[in-house]
Amino acid sequence: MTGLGTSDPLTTVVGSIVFWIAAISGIVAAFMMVFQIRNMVRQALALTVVLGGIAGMYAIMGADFLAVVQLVVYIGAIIVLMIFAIFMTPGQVDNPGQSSAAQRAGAGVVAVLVFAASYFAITSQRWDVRGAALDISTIGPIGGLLFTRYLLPFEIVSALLTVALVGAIVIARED
Amino acid sequence: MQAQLWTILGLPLMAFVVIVFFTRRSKDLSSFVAIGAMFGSMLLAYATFIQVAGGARAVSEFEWLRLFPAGASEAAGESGTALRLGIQADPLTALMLVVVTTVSFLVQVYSRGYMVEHGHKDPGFSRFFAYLSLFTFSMLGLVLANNLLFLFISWELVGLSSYLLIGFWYQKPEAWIAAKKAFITTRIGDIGFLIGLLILWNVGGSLQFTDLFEQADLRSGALFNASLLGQPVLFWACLGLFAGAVGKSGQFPLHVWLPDAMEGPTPVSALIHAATMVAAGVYLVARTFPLFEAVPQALSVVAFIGGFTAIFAGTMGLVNNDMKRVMAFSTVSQLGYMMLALGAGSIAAAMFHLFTHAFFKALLFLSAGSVIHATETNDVREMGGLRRKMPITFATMLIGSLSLAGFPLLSGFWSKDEILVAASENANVVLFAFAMLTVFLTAFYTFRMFFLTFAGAYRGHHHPHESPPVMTVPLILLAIPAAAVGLWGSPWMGFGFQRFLEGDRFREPVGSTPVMLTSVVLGLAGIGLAYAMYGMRQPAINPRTVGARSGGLYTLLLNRWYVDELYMWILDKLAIGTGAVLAAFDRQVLDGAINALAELWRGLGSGLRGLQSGRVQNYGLYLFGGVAAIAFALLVAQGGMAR
Amino acid sequence: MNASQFLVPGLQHFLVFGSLLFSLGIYGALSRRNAIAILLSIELMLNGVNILMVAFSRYITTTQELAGQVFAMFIISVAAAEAAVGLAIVIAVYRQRRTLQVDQLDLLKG
Amino acid sequence: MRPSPTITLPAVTPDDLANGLLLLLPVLVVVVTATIALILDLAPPEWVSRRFLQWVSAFGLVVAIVYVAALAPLAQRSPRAFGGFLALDSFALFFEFLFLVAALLVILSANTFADRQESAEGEFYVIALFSTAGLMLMAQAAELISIYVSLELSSLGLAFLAASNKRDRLADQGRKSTEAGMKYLLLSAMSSAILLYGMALMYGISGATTLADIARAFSRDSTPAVILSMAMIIAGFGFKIAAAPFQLWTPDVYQGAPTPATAFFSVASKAAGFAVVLRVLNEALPGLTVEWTGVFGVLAFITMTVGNLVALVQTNIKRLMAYSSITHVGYLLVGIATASPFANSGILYYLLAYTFTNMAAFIVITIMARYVPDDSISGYVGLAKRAPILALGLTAALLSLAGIPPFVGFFAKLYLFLAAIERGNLGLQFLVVWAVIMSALSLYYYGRVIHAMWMREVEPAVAATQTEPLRTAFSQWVALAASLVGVLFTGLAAAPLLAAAQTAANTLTP
Repeated sequence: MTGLGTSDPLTTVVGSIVFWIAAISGIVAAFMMVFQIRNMVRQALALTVVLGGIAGMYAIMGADFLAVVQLVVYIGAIIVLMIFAIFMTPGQVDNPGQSSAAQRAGAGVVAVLVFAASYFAITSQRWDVRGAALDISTIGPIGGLLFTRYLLPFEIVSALLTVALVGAIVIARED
Repeated sequence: MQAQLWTILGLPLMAFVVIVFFTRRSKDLSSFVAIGAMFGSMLLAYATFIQVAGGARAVSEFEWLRLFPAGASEAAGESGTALRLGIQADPLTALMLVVVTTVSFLVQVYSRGYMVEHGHKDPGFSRFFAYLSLFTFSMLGLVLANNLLFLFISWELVGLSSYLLIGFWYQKPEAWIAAKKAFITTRIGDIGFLIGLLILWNVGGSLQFTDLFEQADLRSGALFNASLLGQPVLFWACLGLFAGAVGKSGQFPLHVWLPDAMEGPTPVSALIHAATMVAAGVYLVARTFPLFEAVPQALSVVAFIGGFTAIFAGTMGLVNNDMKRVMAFSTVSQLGYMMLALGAGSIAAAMFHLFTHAFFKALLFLSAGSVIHATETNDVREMGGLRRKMPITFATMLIGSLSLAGFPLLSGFWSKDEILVAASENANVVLFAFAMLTVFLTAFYTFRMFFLTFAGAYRGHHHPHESPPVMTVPLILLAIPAAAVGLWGSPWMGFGFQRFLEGDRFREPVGSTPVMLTSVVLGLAGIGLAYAMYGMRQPAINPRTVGARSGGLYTLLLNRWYVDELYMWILDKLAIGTGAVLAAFDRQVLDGAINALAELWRGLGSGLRGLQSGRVQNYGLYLFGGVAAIAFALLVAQGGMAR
Repeated sequence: MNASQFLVPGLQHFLVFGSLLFSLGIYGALSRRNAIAILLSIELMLNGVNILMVAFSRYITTTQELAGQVFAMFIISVAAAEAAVGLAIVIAVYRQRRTLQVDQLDLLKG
Repeated sequence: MRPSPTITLPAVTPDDLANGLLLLLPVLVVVVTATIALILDLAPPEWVSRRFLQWVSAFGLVVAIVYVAALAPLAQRSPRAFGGFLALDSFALFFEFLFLVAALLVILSANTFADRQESAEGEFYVIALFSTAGLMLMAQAAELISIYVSLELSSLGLAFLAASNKRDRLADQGRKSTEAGMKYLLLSAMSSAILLYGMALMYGISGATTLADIARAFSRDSTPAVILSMAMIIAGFGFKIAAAPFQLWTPDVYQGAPTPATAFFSVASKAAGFAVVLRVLNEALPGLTVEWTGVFGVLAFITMTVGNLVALVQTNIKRLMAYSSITHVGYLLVGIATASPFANSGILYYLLAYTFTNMAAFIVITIMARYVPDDSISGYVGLAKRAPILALGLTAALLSLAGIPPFVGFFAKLYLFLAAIERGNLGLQFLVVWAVIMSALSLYYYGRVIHAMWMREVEPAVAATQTEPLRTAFSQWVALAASLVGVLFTGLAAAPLLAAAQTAANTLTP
């Protein structure tokens, strides 16, 4: 197994520490978010913790640009949007409990099954791992790729954002 | 001649289109369009018939589309397989053309009188003629087709238009229930038809009759060599085709729709339940007969179903008081005869009986329609004494009934005789006995109905009088072929019918005299018995008291009447009892089974409907559950393969 | 694998972490009653997938090294759009029914 | 930081770009039309009538159809652009044609729905056009990222369309509409997540996102990861095509969505799902044919059985059509399980037949929605007397769905099943027999509607309220006539369409 940044001990140690902090806090926050927290605002904050941890992981995997995007778009936009929505739906902020026991049991079984399948698949696969990290700043290349190789999906996403814009305005508009 | 054939087919379709889109508002105009088109078709059909009798044959087909091109399969070959559609004329087709167009024409003329009530034309008058035209078009397509695909398409159209016709009076719940029942019951048979068609296509590689017959003739093609469940695949294909025929021709166990279908207007019954649609099953088997011939097992099935249906339906006819239903049972029974003949290997006998039956049964139905029109009821217990009030109907009905009962020298006599001879030669002895017994039953119930209608005093509440000429003229016109058309196939005319149909393959039957005599005696006995019970002013045997009196025993030697009494007793308690039991079986068990099946499906549907809880997370559960199920199923299968 | 190897995160660490988030997201999406909570859980699932994408992008031998990161970027932008439309619909539902409990939103069923 | 190894960007010349745009022309036309419509929609209704918007949208779609036809010769060489991301083969063109026809019919028939709105009509056309563009791109995309974003483009649009009836106060339709939109959006997001997980694994295993490169890695050996990614891809697309057990959203969304949107769901969205499934299975996963044919065989059986059985007990015509559409998906999956060029062309032809047939039915249902706000089947009682031509159209469509000749539905089934039988596989033959039985059973519930229209009397109390004549807009007549021509003649004169389907299916397989 090729660990994180094998060439540089400092990177390895710092990276490992960041990973474990992000992973453990992320898992705990996610766990609490789905199992425990009733209040919607706190749920959104728990998700923010997860997302922040993930941004850290992106950073240690050398996806610096993506880490910034994660912070700006996810935490800065999506979560804020969610919190707005939560505030606009008074009476629903304190989530009155969860679904029926049968539904929860089913959800648990299904989630465990999916996890088991993925765990089995991931660990049994002999991944074709490459030695060295791609140790570059990714902003430039990603920007370049978006306008060359990934031009088509980029253009499609622009149409998609238009649809979302128009759709969201029309649907959410007061009658 | 090709253009002529397409015109025969096209005229009724044109009439349908014209009526629906243009003349719908004018009732008279609509009916004239339909009748005019039919008349044209009929004349052309006669012309075709004469040409075919003179030895002419015609095929007109075009390549409809090309399946599986670009050489991607070994089975389909380099250039793919062409699916051709077309029509043809040969003796079998020419014969059916004559029957269909003649009966259809007369029925349409008659309907102009029948669909009038108290001087008012039925509100759906135009619609009725549109449906009739559509039906005739479909039926003509069915008989003209030169391949199974086109035949199947027409076959389904026949089903559809008969659905519309049976349910024509949709205000009556019985009518639309019957229509639905007819449509769905015949569709059950059609599943078999379609499967047979797929087998023939897959293994035989073609749906053209000529291509298929070449393979079957040789008894060596892939159809014969490939086997499934220990039988040649051709056997299953034939069984599938026959299932379709069983549905359309109302054979056991799919006969249940036909008696109910009598809820339609009586001219409809005459057209589709006597002469055309129900005959389609017989025609299908006759048309694909070379296939059946190659697998004798399939022919045995046909013979058995036919023979059993003949007697089964006959016994049920004994106990019914609804005029049209009795005729429906009789139709089922006669169709059973035709199937029996086919099973015994004689297309000529089957088609001959189909031919004569079409005329005399249509005549019977139309006469019954005339009676029903006058008395406004179907129930024979509310009729009686109509001989003087409706002399023309009386005469035509008598001719029809005698013909049906196989009275010597009338049409039915010759054709029924042919079937009995064929059965005596080639069929199982039990089936032959069934057929003979059915002769007696047929004569009895036909004349029971006849006497109840015309003899004695009127028991109803209306003031019946003879129908208008627009109805009686078609009756008279139909009475002529009903009486005389059988002569064509008689020895006196050198078996002209059989020679026409079979050509060189025809051989004169030998040793048929004892069979013929027996059947005549049985038929006369049936008529006599009916007369004794229902025809005499003072019945020699009072049917009402038969049951009571049969309990008081007379000694064996008391008088010679005792034989008759015993006979009565047997008849009443055994035959009529059996009939009642069979009818009850039919109603309770078969209908029950079909209803239970429907209920089962609906129950399953309601159960599955519970999954649709309306809760989005529930749906999500199935979404993710489905992923897990697929993944694990594949992983397990993978593991199994790896080991 | 010994302890030190386990502590140094590699490809599989990230993959397992991503899968765990994905599964927690599944559980949340199927068990929380509030429609917004379901949307939050779906974001969790998408982030699990994104971890996978970026990890593959970082670790596997490929000629398209950045494809995973680009994919993740597209997923983030689509998620934003989806959240916008989703929340709009949720708010419309709330205005009509004064509730977001998805198990009470069952006018359509059967 | 160390000096970085550079990522070499692929060179893109103006020629490449021009070439790519050429292949995108039909999509571009649709997007430009949508944009124009969007701008026009911003103007106050007094300046630009909404009816005008309808005709603008329809005109744009017709132009796009013309471009599709014009590109057909070019497609023979199946050129690719944008570095292999975009394919323009006959397969893609066939589906583009199908989507455009469906969208055109939907837009032409949308009047009644729009009449019930205070606004939102303009947006309906705009988003329907964008959604169509998304579907067209799904058919053209040959790379995971493009497939995903175009799928989302269409899904978001469809979620909007489902919820766009929210102001309707008749019979709770407004609430049902938003509920439908929410259900579709949530479930579609969940299924996208699954799909993405599968795509991530695909990328991880093969290191590539283009289908052709994936095929190379996936032909080696099927490890658990390979299997899992395939299962997840199947589930993700299974949601889009509504195969059981991923079909549960269909009836609810079909019922709640405004009827033109339902028509679009049932025809175009479903066909796009099939386009992607066929392309991904045949171009990326040919090495796993044994596995996925097995999966789809089982799914086909479950799907057609469930759809048929539940349809038996429905009283709402839109729900009935939803279950009917599930059943038809079951039949189509038999074709996928067959996995032969013949079967693929059979699927294409079937989809086209289904487009015409279902559109004919839905146009009548759209027209009737004004008079039967709750879409109950009993609302159709006596339609034959009130509006014989509409009743005739709906009857023809339903009979075609039931597979009765001479309507196109029969020929489509026949061809598809012949192709399945042709494989000579016992399991497939069983599926075909079962499908034939199921389609006979389907006659029962289609017959109920026909029966209501033709053979039941309107109750006097109801008849008193039905004094006004049915209003049908000119554009709706046009749409109905066009789809009925399809129902009647694409079966009897199948040769050209079938040839097109065969050409399209042949370009698919490598």
